[in-house]
Amino acid sequence: MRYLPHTEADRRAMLATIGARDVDCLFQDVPAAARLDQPIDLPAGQSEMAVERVFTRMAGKNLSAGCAPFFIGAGLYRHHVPAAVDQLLTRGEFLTSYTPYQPEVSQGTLQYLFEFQTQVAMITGMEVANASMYDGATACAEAAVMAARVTRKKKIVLSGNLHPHYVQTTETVTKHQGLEIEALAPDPFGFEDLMGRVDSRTACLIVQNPGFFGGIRDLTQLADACHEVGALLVVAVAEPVSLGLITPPGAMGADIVVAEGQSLGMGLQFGGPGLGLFATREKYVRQMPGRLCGQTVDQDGKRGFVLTLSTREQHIRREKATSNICTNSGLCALAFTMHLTLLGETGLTRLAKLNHAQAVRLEQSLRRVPGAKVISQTYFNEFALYLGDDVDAAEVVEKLAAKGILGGVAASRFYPHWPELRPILLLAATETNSQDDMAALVSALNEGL
Amino acid sequence: MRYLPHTEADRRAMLATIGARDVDCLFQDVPAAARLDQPIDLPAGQSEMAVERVFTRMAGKNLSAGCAPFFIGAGLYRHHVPAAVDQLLTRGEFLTSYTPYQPEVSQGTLQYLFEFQTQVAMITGMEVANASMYDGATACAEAAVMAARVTRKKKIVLSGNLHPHYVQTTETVTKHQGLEIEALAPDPFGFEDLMGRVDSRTACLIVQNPGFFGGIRDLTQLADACHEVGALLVVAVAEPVSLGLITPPGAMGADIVVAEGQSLGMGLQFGGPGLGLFATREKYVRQMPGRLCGQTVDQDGKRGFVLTLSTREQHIRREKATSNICTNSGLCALAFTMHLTLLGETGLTRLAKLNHAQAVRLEQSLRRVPGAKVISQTYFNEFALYLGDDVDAAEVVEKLAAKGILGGVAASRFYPHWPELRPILLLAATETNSQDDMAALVSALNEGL
Amino acid sequence: LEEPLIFEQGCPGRIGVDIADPGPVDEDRLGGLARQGAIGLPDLSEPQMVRHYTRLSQKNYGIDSGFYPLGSCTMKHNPRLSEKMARIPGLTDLHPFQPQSTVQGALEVIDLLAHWLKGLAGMPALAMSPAAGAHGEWCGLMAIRAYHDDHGDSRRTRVLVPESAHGTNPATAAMCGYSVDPVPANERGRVDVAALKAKLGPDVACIMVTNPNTCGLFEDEILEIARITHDAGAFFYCDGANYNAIVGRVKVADLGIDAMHINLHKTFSTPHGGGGPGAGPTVLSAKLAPYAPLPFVVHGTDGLELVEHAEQAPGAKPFGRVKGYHGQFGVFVRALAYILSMGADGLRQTSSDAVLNANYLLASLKDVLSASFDGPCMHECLFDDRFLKDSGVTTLDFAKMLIDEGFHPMTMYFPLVVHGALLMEPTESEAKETLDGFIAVIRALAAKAKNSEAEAFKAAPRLTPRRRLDETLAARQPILRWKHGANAEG
Amino acid sequence: LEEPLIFEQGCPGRIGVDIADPGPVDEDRLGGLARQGAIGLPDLSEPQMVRHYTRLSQKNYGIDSGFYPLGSCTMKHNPRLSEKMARIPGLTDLHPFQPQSTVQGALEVIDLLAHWLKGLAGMPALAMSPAAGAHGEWCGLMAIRAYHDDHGDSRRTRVLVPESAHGTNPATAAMCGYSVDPVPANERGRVDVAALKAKLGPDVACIMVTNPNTCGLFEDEILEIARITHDAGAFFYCDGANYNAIVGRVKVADLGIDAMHINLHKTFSTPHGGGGPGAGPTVLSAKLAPYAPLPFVVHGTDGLELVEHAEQAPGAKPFGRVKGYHGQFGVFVRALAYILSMGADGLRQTSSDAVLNANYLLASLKDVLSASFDGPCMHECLFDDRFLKDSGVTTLDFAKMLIDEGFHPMTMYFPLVVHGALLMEPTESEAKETLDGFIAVIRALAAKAKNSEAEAFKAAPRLTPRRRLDETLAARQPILRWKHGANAEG
Repeated sequence: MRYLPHTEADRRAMLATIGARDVDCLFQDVPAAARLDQPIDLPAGQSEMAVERVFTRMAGKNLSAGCAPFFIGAGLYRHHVPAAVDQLLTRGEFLTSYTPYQPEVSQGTLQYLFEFQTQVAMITGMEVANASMYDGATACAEAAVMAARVTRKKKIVLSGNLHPHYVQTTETVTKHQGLEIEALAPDPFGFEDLMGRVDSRTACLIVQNPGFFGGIRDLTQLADACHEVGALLVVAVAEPVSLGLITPPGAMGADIVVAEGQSLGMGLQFGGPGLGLFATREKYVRQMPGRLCGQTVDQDGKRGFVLTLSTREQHIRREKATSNICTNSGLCALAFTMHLTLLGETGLTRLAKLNHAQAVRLEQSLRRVPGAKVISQTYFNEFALYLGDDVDAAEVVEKLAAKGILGGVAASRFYPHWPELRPILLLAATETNSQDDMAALVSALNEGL
Repeated sequence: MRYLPHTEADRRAMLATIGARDVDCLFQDVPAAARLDQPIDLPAGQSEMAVERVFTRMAGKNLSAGCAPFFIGAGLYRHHVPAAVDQLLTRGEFLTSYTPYQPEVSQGTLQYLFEFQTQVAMITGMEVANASMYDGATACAEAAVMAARVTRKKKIVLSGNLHPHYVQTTETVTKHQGLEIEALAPDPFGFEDLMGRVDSRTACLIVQNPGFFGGIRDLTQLADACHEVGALLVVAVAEPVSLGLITPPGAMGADIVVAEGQSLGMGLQFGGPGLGLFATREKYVRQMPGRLCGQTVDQDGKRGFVLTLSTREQHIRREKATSNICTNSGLCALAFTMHLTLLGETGLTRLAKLNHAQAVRLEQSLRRVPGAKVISQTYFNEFALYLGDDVDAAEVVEKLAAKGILGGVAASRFYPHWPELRPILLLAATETNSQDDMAALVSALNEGL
Repeated sequence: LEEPLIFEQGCPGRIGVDIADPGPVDEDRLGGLARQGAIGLPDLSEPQMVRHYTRLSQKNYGIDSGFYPLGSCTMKHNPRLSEKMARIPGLTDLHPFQPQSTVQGALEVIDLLAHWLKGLAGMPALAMSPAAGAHGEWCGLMAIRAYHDDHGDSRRTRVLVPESAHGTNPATAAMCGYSVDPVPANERGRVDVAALKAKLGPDVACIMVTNPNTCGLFEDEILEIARITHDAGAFFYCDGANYNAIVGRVKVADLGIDAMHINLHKTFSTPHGGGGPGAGPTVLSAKLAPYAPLPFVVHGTDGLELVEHAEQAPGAKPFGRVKGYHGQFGVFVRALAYILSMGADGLRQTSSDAVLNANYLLASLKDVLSASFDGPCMHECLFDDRFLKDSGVTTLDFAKMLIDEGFHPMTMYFPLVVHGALLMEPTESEAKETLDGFIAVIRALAAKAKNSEAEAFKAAPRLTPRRRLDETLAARQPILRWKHGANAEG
Repeated sequence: LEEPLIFEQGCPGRIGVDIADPGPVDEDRLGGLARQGAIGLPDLSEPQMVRHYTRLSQKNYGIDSGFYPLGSCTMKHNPRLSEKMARIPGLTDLHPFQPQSTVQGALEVIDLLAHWLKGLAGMPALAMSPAAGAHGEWCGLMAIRAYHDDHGDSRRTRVLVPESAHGTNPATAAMCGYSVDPVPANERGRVDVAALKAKLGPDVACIMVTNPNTCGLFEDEILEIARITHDAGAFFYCDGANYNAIVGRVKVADLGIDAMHINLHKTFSTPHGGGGPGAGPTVLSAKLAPYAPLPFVVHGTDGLELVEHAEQAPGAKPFGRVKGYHGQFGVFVRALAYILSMGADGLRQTSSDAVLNANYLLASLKDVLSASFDGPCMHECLFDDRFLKDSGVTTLDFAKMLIDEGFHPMTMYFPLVVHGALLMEPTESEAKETLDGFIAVIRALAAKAKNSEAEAFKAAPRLTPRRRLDETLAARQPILRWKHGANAEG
C-alpha cells in the first residue's frame, strides 16, 4: 500500500526487537470479544486512478457554480481566488504542520497568524482579533457566551436580520449554559425595533451587517443604547468583502465583531470548512475565546512569535476554560490572509466597490421582471427580491435550476414556518457575474413567473 | 499591474537617482525611427478572472482524453500520473530556479538530475545517461550526429519502424552536417531487412523498439552486425514503460539509447514539452551531447553534485561544441524521476505488465470486429490493426471521434504517400482504459466499418 | 534570513490582484454608510506576496520535512491525492444552498463517508457536522443530554472524566451544563474501575473515557466500564482522538460505547494545516440516534435528501444545529479519498503498523529513557523524566535538542498523570529506517544528558530560524497585532 | 540536513503507486523478449518520496526564494495563474494526434499566441515549434539556408557572429554547415560596424547579432547594420534572448531584422524549472516565411487546421521538422496566460521597468564597482573586476559571498568581452526595496573586498547546504550515476 512503508521483513524485524510473536499480540489488551480477526466487511483499498474515477463520477452529478449563471449568497459568497493562494497553501511546510506548539520551528505559521490577526482587526475596525474559529456561526455563539461572561448577564438578543444558521447555532451552544435567548422574527423589510429589546438584563445584542436580507444599518445608536445599560453590541459580518466599502462595526461602537471569512481565499466548498473571524476590544482580550498569537523575542533578542495567553484555554483551565475549542482553522486563515495580502487596501476597496456596482446593476436588470421588486432599501452585494404575492420563490428556484441557472435562495428554505416570506428570493452578485449571467437570469425569471 | 511592484513614486525616485528625466531617455540608443510612443495595437491587460475565462472557453472546444474512450499512442502514451508528482513539481524552489550554475544553492536540482541519470541508465540497460534533452525526436537526431562523430563515418540508416517524427527530425538536423540518411520504407508487417543495410560506411543504424507499428525485436544480431563493421546501434524507445517488461536495449548491445520520457510524470500536454532521454556507454561519454551532472565533494569533503564535463558544451567550445543545445528539460526530468521513484522496481514492472495485459485484452476484444486483424506479431501496449482492404482508417477515426471515441491514429496521417497503409489503424491500450472503453470501441468499429 | 511583516513591506498603490476600478460608487444603496478613512492594509504586488509566503513556509516544519512524533496528534502522511480530489471543480465550486437536485454528488460524498464511518465503528447512526474533535465531543454530550431531557431524567448533572483526559473533555461537559467529577487512574495507567463504580449513580449523565487513553494504553477493562456505566443508567462517551490505533481492528460498538467522535484529520489523514480545519463526525448508538443535530442526509424517493428542518424527518428530535451549513465538506472529500484508497484491509494495516511502530520505539528506548508503563502500548508510547534525574536537563530541554537533529519533538508534559511526560507517536507512515535514525539520536542524547552536558541542552535549539522564545514576556505584555511603529524587528 | 539518494533509501517490496499485479503475463506477444533480471530501481513508499523531494527542494534557490539577478537569464516572477491554466484538463489532457476536430481549442491557443508574437514583433510569419532559444536560432538559420538554397545561392558559406555572442550562435551556425567568422566589438561594447562591413560579401549567408547585446547595450547602429547586411544579400538573424528589454516598445521588424527567436520562458515568464523546458518560437520576415518548418496552424474553411505535410499548404516550402509533435504546447499556454494578463500596455511597462531597474543598479553601484560601459544600459548592467584589483578577491569569490547574504549571484565571467564580468539583470518584478537591499549589501561587500578581507570571501559560502564544490575532481574522475557501494555519502 502506497502510504505504508513497511515490508513484511521490516515488520518481522521490529517484532523481534519488541519480542512479540505477531502484531496481534500487541493488541492483547483489547478484550477478546471485541478483537476482529479479519478486515471489516467493507471494500478493499484502491489505486489512485480508481479513487479518482469515483470522485469524478460523483462530481459529475453536481452542477458546479462556475458552470451556471450563479447568484446564491445567503452568507457565503462566490469570489475569484487568485491562483497564487492555493498553490502556496499546498506547500507541505504549511499543509502538513501541526498547531505551532514548538515556536522555534513554526515561525511561518505564527507570523502569518500574527498578520492575520492584524488584518482582521483592521478590516473590522477593532483592536484585537484571535487566530480564527470554526466558522461565522460558531464564532457568533462564542460571542454570546463571552458577552455573558463579560457582563455577568444572561439575556442574549438576536436580531431578525441575523443569519438563521447563526441564530440556530447560538441557540444550541447556549442551551445549557444558563442563558436566555431572545430571537426576533425574520425582518426582510427592516421594521424591527432593536432598541426596545435592550435592557438591564441584556448581556448583548447581536446584529448582522449587512443583514441577512441585505440591509446595511448604522449601528451607532444601537451601540450607545447597549452601552448605556451595560450590554455589549455584537456585530456579525457574513460578507467580509463589504468591509472594503462600508463603515466597519468597530467604527460604529461594536464590542465584538464575528464574521465568516470564507469569502476570501477559500471558495465555496459546499459550505465547509469555514473560517470564523473574531475581534474585540483590547480590554476584553482575556475573555476572548480561541487561540492567540503574540509577539515576543527569542534568546538572542530577535523578534519572534508564540501562541500566548493560553491560560484562557481548556488544556490549562479544563472545565473553567473560555470554550472547549482547541483547534482553529489554520489553513483557512492562511488562505484568507494570503488573499487579503494580495488585495491590500487598494484591492479590497476596489473589489468591494465592484461587488456593490454589480449588485446595483443586477437590481437594475431586475426592473425588467414585471411584478418583482427589490425590497432591501440598502444593500451591499445581496438583496431580497419580492417576486409577487402568489409566487413561491422555492418553486422559482427549482425552475431556474432546471434551466441551468443557480438563481438565488428562497427565504422559505430557512424559514419554512413563515408563509409571508414565501415570495422572497435572496440574490447576490459578485465580481464573478458577467452581464450575460444577469441577462440569463432576467429572461428565465420572466419565463418562470 | 499585479506582477509589477513599482508605483509611480518608486519610478520617479529611481529616475532621480539615475539622473534621467523619464524612462524614454533610457531607450535613447534605440533609433528614433524604431521607437514606439504608444503600446502596440493589441488588447490591454486583463484580470486573472478574465484570463481564466479565455482559457476555459478554449478548453471547452477540445475533447479531452479523459472524457472519451481513448486509444491513441503513436509515440505518446496516456498514463496515470500520481498526484504527488505535480504537487511537488510546483514547489517554487524547483519551479522558479535556473540551470544549476551555482551548485551551493542548487543541490536539490543537481541531486535529482544525478538520480534521474542513474534511473535512465538503469531502465535502458546502459552505463551513463545525460540530464535530458528536448524530446525523443531531437535526442534521436543528436544520436545520429554523435554516432557520426564517434565513428567518423557518414551514413545513417533509419529503420522503417522508427517513428516518422524521429525520422523527419533526424533528416532535418543532419541535413547540412555532411551526413547521408538512408531512411527505409514504413514497415508495418515487419519485413524489412536491416542487416543488409549496414556496411563499412555506416555510422549507425537507428531502430525503434517496440517499433512504431508495435513490433518488439531482438536486436542482438543487429548489434553484432553493426559492431562488426564499426557502426553503432542506436535504439529509440518511444514508450519507456515497456522497459519494465521487455529486455532493454543495453542488454541487446545498443550503443546509444534515446527515448521519449513523456510517459512518466508528464501527461499528454498536446505533445509538448517532451523529455528526451539519452544514454550510452561510458567510453562515449565525452562525445555525448547535453548537460551532465556529476558527483564530487565540497570544501568540507561532503558529497555534492555539480554540472560537469561542460567542455563539450557550446559556451566553452562555441562552433566546435557537440551540439547547440544549452537547456535541458529540467522540470520534465523532475516529473519523470519523481514518477519513477514512486513506481520503483516493483511498480514499473507491474505497470508494464498491466499495460501489456491491457493490449492483449484489446486485441482479444477486436476479434469481435469482422474483417479487422491485428498485424503486429509482437507488441507491448500498441499494435497495428488492419481494417480491411477498402477501408480508410482516417475516415474511421473521424467517425469514431464523432461518437466521442478517440480510437487510435490512422497510419496515413504520417504516411500520406503510401496508399497501402490506408487501412492501418494504430491502437494503444494502457492502464487507464476500462473494459467499458474497449467495449465502446469495438461496438463503434462494428458500426463504422 | 529575516522576513518582515507584510505591514512592513507594503507601498500604497501596488496591487496583487487586478480589479478594474468601477469608478465612483452610486452611494444611494449604502444608506450613508460608505467607509470613511483608510483601512490600513498594506499594498503588495504578487511577486512580493509569493516570496513572502514561500519564505514563511521555509520557517516551518511539517510532516513533509521530517519525522514528527508529536504524541496524541497523529502526524501521519497526508496523501496528495486527497488534495487533488478536494480541488475537482465539481466538488469544490458548490454552494451549500444550491437546489438539492444540483448537488446529488456532494450529498453522495457525505453519505458514502457516513456509510464507511458507521461500518467501521459498527454504529447505526452519526452526526456529520461537527467541525473538530472537541466539537464532536460536545455534539455527543448534547445528544446524551437531549436523551436524558427527553426522558425527563433531570437528576443527571454529573459527568465522570478520568484525570488523564484531554482538557477539552471537562470543558465540554461544562458547556453542556454538567459538573465534572474526576476519576483517578490506577497504577497501570488505566481508569480505576473500582473508583469509577463508586462514583457512578443516578445523577451521572455519562462518563467520558478516551480509549486508547492518553498514556497510549488500551482500557483493558472497557467492557466492565461500559457495563457498570449502563447499569447506572448513564451513557458511555468515548473520546475518539486515538481511534487511529484501533481502526479496522476493533468496532467501537463492540466496546459498549454509546457515542464517539472521530477526528477525520487524525485517523483519516486530512492535513493538520498549522491548526485546522479538522472535522469530528460523531457516531451514535441507536438510543442516541434520534437526537443527532441538523442537517443530515437521508435516502429519499428522488435521490439523496438533505434534512435541514426537524419536521422533514419523522421521528427525528435533533438537539439543534452545531455550526453553519452542512459540515466540513472539504475535509470529508479528503478523508473519503483516504478511506477509499486504504480500504478495509489497508485501514486495518494502518492501525497494526501504528501500534507496531510505537512498540518498536518503546522496546528500543526503554533501557535509556524511563518508560512510564509496561507495554504493549498502542499507537504511542509514554516516557517520563526520571531518566533525566539530577542531569540538570528538563523534558523541555531534551525536546528542544531534538530539533537541532532534524526531528520535530514529541509531546511534552502531557498527559499530566506522569512527571515530565514525553509522549511519542510515530504513526504508520514512518519507515523503519526513520525510526532507527530517531532511536539512535535519542540514545545519543540520553547518554549526553546523563553525561552532565546540560549546557548544550539549555542552549538548544541553535539551528532554527529562532532560538527559544520568551513566552512569559508574550503573556505579560501581550502584543497581538502590528501597529505602526510599535513592532520593531528585533 | 543530509538527504540520501533514492537508491540509498529503497527497500524491495515497498510501493509508491498501487497497481494490481495482473498475474502471469501471456508472453506470446513478447517475442521471447521478456526482461530477464532486475532493473535495479529502489522501491519507496509515497511518504518517503514526498519527503525526499520536499527536502531536495529546500536545498534549492528560486525566484520565489529571493532576488535572482542572474544576467542574461531573466529570472522574473512566474505567475501562478499560468501554472493553473496549464493544468485545465481540457488543455493538458490532449493527444497531439487526436482528430483536429477535437482539438480546435488547442489549435486556437497556438494561433492566438502566434498572433500576439507576430503583432508584437511586427513580423508576418513565425515558426512555433522550436523547443528553446538555441533551437529557435537553428530554426532561423535553417530557414535562411533554405532560402539561399532555394534561390540557388550556394556561395554563401559564412556566418558573421560578434565576439560577444552567446556560445550557442557559433554552434548553431556550424550545425547548419556554415563557417563562423567573428566580428569584433568597438570600445562602446557594440558591433564594430566598419569591421562588419569589411567582412560582408557574397559568401555571407547571414549575420547573427544579439540585440540588446550580451553587454546589456542596445546596438545603436542597428539600422546601418541591417542595411549593409541586406545590401550584401545576407540576412539579419537577431538572437532574441534579450527581447524582454524592448518588448512592447520596439517592433523587431522596424530594426530590419529578418528572423529572431523569442524565448517564451524569458520574455513571457514561463518557469525556468532548473533548466527547461523552454520554447523558442521564431518570427520570420516575408522572404523567409515559406521556409518555416512543419507543422503549423492555418485558418481553414472548417476552423483551424494543422498542416503536418508540405503539400497541405500551397506555396509552403518547409525546411523540415525540428522536433516531435507540434511544439511546446504546455509552455505556450503559460506564455499566453502571461501575455493576456499583461496586455500590450503591461508588456510595454515590463520592458520599461526592467530597463529602469537595471539603470538604477548601474547608477547606484558604479562608484564602487567598475562599470564596463557607460549607461544607459538596457535590461542588465555589466561590471568587470577592475574594482577587485589587488584585493585578492576574484569575481567568483565576490559572487559566492552574496549567497550568504541571501541573494543569488549575478552571472559571472560572461560576456567574455570584459575581464571578470559581473552581469546583473534585476528584472521588472523586483521592488525598489529589494534593489536597495541588494545595493547596500554589494556596497558593503565591495568595501570589505577593498579592505583586504579576502579570507572571508575565499571561505564563502558558509551558510549553504554545501560549500564550494570541487568541479575539477568531478570532471577528472566523472561519477555520473549511482552504483551499488560506489557513492558513499561524504
